[in-house]
Amino acid sequence: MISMSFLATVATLALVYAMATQLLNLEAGWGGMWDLGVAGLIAVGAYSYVLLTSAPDAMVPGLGLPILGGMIGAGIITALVAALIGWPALRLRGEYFLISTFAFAEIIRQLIIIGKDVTGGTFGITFVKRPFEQAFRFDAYPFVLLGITAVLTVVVYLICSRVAGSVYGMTMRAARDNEPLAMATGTSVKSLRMSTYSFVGLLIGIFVGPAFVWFLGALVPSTFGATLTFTIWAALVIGGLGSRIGPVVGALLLTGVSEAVRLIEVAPQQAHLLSAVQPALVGILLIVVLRFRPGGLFTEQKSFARTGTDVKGELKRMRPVGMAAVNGGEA
Amino acid sequence: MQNLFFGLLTGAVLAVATSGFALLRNTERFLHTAHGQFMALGGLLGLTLAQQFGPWLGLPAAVLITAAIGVVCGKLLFDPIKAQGANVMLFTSVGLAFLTYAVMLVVFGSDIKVFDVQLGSARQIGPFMIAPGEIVLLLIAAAVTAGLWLLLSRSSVGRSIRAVSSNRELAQIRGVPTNQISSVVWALSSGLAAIAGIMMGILGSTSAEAGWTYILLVLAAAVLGGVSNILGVIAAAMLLGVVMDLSSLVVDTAFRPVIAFALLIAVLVVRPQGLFSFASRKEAVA
Amino acid sequence: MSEAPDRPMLTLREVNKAFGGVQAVRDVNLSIDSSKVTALIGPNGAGKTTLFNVISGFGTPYTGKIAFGDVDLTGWAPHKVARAGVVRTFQTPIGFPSMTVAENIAVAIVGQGLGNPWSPFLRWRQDRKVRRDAMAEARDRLAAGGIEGLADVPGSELSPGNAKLVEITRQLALKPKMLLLDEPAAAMATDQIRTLSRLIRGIADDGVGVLVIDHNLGFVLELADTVHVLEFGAVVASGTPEQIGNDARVREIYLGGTEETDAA
Amino acid sequence: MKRSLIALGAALTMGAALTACAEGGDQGSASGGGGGGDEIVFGQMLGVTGDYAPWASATIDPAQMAIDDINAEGGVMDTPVRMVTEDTRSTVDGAVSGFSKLTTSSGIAVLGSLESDGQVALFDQISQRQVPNICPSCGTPFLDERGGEYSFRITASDSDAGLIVAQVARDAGVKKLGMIVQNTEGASGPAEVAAEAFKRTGGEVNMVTIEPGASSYNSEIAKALEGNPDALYIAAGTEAGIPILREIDRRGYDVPIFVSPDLITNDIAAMPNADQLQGVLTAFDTESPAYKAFAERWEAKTGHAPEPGMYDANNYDQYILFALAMEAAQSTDGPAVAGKIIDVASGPGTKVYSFKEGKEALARGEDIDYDGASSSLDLNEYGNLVSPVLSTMTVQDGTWAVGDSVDLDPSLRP
Repeated sequence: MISMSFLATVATLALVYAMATQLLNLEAGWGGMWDLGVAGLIAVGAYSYVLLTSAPDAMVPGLGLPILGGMIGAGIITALVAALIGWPALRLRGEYFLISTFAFAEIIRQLIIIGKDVTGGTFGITFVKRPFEQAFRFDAYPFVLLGITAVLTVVVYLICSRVAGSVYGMTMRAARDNEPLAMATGTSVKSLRMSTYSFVGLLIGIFVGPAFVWFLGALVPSTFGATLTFTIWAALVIGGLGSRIGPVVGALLLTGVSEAVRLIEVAPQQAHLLSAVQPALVGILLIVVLRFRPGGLFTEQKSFARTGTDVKGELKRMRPVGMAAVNGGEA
Repeated sequence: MQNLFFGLLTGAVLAVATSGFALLRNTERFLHTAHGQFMALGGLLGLTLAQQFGPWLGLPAAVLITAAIGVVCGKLLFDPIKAQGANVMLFTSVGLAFLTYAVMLVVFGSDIKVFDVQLGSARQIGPFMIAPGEIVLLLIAAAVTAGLWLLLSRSSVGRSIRAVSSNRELAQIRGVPTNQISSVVWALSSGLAAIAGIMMGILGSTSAEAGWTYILLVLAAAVLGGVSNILGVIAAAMLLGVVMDLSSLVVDTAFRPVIAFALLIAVLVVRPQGLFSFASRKEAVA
Repeated sequence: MSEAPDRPMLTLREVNKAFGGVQAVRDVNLSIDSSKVTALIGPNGAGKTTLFNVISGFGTPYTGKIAFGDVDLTGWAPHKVARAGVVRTFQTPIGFPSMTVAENIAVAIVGQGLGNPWSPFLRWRQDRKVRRDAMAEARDRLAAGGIEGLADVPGSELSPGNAKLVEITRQLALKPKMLLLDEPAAAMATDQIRTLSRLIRGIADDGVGVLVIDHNLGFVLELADTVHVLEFGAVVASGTPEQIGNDARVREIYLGGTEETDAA
Repeated sequence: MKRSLIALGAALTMGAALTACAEGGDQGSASGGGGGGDEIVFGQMLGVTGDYAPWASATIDPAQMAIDDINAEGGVMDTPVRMVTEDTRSTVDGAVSGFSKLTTSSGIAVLGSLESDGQVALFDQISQRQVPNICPSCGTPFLDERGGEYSFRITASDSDAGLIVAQVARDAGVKKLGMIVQNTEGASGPAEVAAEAFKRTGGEVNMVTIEPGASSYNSEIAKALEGNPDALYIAAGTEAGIPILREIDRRGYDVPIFVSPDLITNDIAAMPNADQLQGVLTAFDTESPAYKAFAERWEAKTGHAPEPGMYDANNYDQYILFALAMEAAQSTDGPAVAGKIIDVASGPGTKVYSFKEGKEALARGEDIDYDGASSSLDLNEYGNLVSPVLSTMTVQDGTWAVGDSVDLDPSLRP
């Protein structure tokens, strides 16, 4: 028998990933900015939230703001950091953009470690203000948290959907498809990307950062390493880059598979074999989906066009910021 | 001064690894994220086989096996999706990285392993304190990169590889057996990964986890060098090694990764095509 | 030459552009009239596309001055040049491949006012109206061009000839005052070229200045009011199509270079 | 690759089969923590993969040994005991979802082996769910005054481990101390305490921070040795520790070296320059019968002696303690068991050295004081070792040998 409480915990984690994956999709799938630094932005959001909300007399002192204030504040701070990163990084093209966002994420993590007077360093922060925690019994709280996270996920989905169907979303996809042409039709691609990048930062700060912290209950810098970025990316690619529902499905599937491994019980001596199952499944899932449905499980075409023509291979046509550099061909 | 030598040593190993990565990137046109895992695989295989059959037999065997695994992966996983383009291949490679990691966990376990190879104690040579084994490693790295360069520039296989990397379709039309060349490149690239992985293992330690760390350095060096140019990539790897080791003279070592990455970003912003890319930047509008 | 205030003229003064030590454009002085079709011809590598890029803002940095009427366009970014009314097309008309043809054109219509992340939330009604109007207008424009059948075809699935037509239709939707066409006739069949000529003539008759680059000498000489010949980045001859067609030197340069005219 | 594909196919099939089994198996234990079922589940959480992977087998195997010992005596309250091991992947989110699974699906009665960061993150949840919890290896100062209700610790706190290094260095006449400190909580915690305390003795500290997983540490070593310190202190895991010591050997730096607890392992003792090394640790009491019994079997199993830096004996002890506490409480109920842990570990009562002895003594109605393989396990009100026996350790003939025991000089406390 699988306990409901465990399912609720796993589902909460899956939904946090689903939010992050949707926002990455907004940025990379529609905006064409292949950001390998999402983990860095999530770290900024999570730390800002905790530092804004925790009590001034806590071990790592904060400002003691209410939860909602903390979320909004975290959003603003993350948006500013995103703007700061985007300013140099968005000048770069293709794999150089990938690398520089990656480097920024690493810098953020290192600064969190070094700045231990503010962030608690490697020791991290152990107290987290969570919504309605006092109002419920501890064994009911996982379900409360699941409910809150689910609501936030729906909000993020609605936001992303609305962006997708708007003039702004259209311009964004146009700039992704063909940067020079978008410029030649009067779009300032640079400022469009800057605003998208900061906007994604804002949403990560408001939604993903706090929700992730609520789930974790404590913060340590090692949570925000490259693995987090890779996991979110894998979820996005499996679900389908550019599709609306794909990122949600991808994240739920990936987390589901990873955590389902926990339900297999083996002798403790075989624990290391079991621990290999999770990366193996993620790897196989990625390879198989890309081999047989290279656009991911859901496609962008399905999400937008009313034509019914299903064009295969979204990923193939996707051009991350100035893909020219990667393809070595013409843009 | 001593740090300069340390940097050279780090850089030389990194150069071996990165040249393999760049080679594959240039002919197969995607970023092979699993390269770091192949390094770890080579290191672990080398360690295990060296224990069984001694280093003289075991280490070359590990390199050959890794190369063979690379060829098989290329044929089985990457050839069928070549038409799907760089992104699909990039993420397939991420998948392969996870898979290789899992296999290493099963086969070798997760603990840290140490090569049973002594490098000897250091002697004063000029301004440097150098251990004999370090010279051997440095020489091997130099020989491997020089060999690669000779192979690429002098041999007919090398000419074919370069033809494929500059224009695959054209090379095919001109009768270059592109599929065989792909296999050769996979073998070379994976073999180089194994050599670098073994050297990393001898210098420090090796484990299934190490691959994730390796790939970061390789990516950084490759991008810094402007991926398309093997010599540039080698130079960038050396430079990265030296800069990382020299930076600790100037700033607190806690800031070393921050400095290294900030430097990387700064270089990219000033020269977006990498430090040593000689090809002029393609105009956005072609 | 007189210039009506609403019919500005595109002027280039002493424009020079070099990359990697190669002087791609040297000392170019040009005036391009509105309501006229001006052609720029020359062998491959003469610098035609580079000059195009320079004008449309993609070729910065360069030296010299570019002005459109009273507006000094020198050094402007591509999107500003486009918004100032100087609009270009591209040689390879890949368009926006993931969008339908109608969306392709709507993108050009919607303009920039709503192109920020807030408008979908703060001005949703307006946003929705703008989008719907744009789609409707896109279909009208396609119908006017006789290609309404393409409206729902994904941009990635157009034939090269249709792609060229869509490219021009899209850029016209920006309501340009000066249109720069980069090899519009390439990859087109003879009857399509005829349609294209009529279309371009019509654009000019509406008061829009047109600058055309093309390899097809026949097409250019028949269409253009004025022709400039470019060689090694410099203008070596200018005149009416008749003058240029009969210029011995031009024929030598140009036809000498046409042997390998590509069909791209 | 083919081989790995076959292996994977096999793994998947096996996985599917196991899931099926688990479904069945789970139902039996679903009633969980309340006990009284046909088995009692002991939970274990650790990073089998990720940063803590090097400790994995030294954590799992001794624990299983303890479970086997308990079951050899007919289990706890005549109910067999089973251990369920959960991988945290060395991450906090892995620990959170693993904990949820253990407490709700597996129905664990007790929880052991968690590392510092997971321990800190789960501390509140552990008390809320009233799961008795022992940490065999965490040094985090977080537990210094928070433990004692549901969370206990059977190793020295980083605060003590750090202070004692400063003290030993001071007593050895060190005036200038070079330090190489890994940027992770387990290593930097004690190092910072040591640095502060050493400065209070009037010494001079030159601290260099490192990242685990770097390709070489040459420059950092050179920097730490700038100004010729009298001794070097290395606080790191084996991943960074091994290359650092190798490089020190290669350069022939012959300065005395203090190493942090995590480096007191056999791999390190086998390094050519191991005779330079000195460690201070809650050393195993090699004279204790519990240690002797454990060490003998451990050596038979692994071919080497227990290693303080791997915390193998501590991992054994924790489950014996849990089992004895259950016997004493005659219940598997969380609060009841937790309430007995300090009692059975610290006495006063009959000294016992194994589960068998303890069970028998309890059956006779006596109070007991379990002295374990890792230490006498006397706990204070905060669930911390009262007076961790810290001993200096040096390497002799390729193994760590216990030297003088050291009493902490209270004047060094801040």
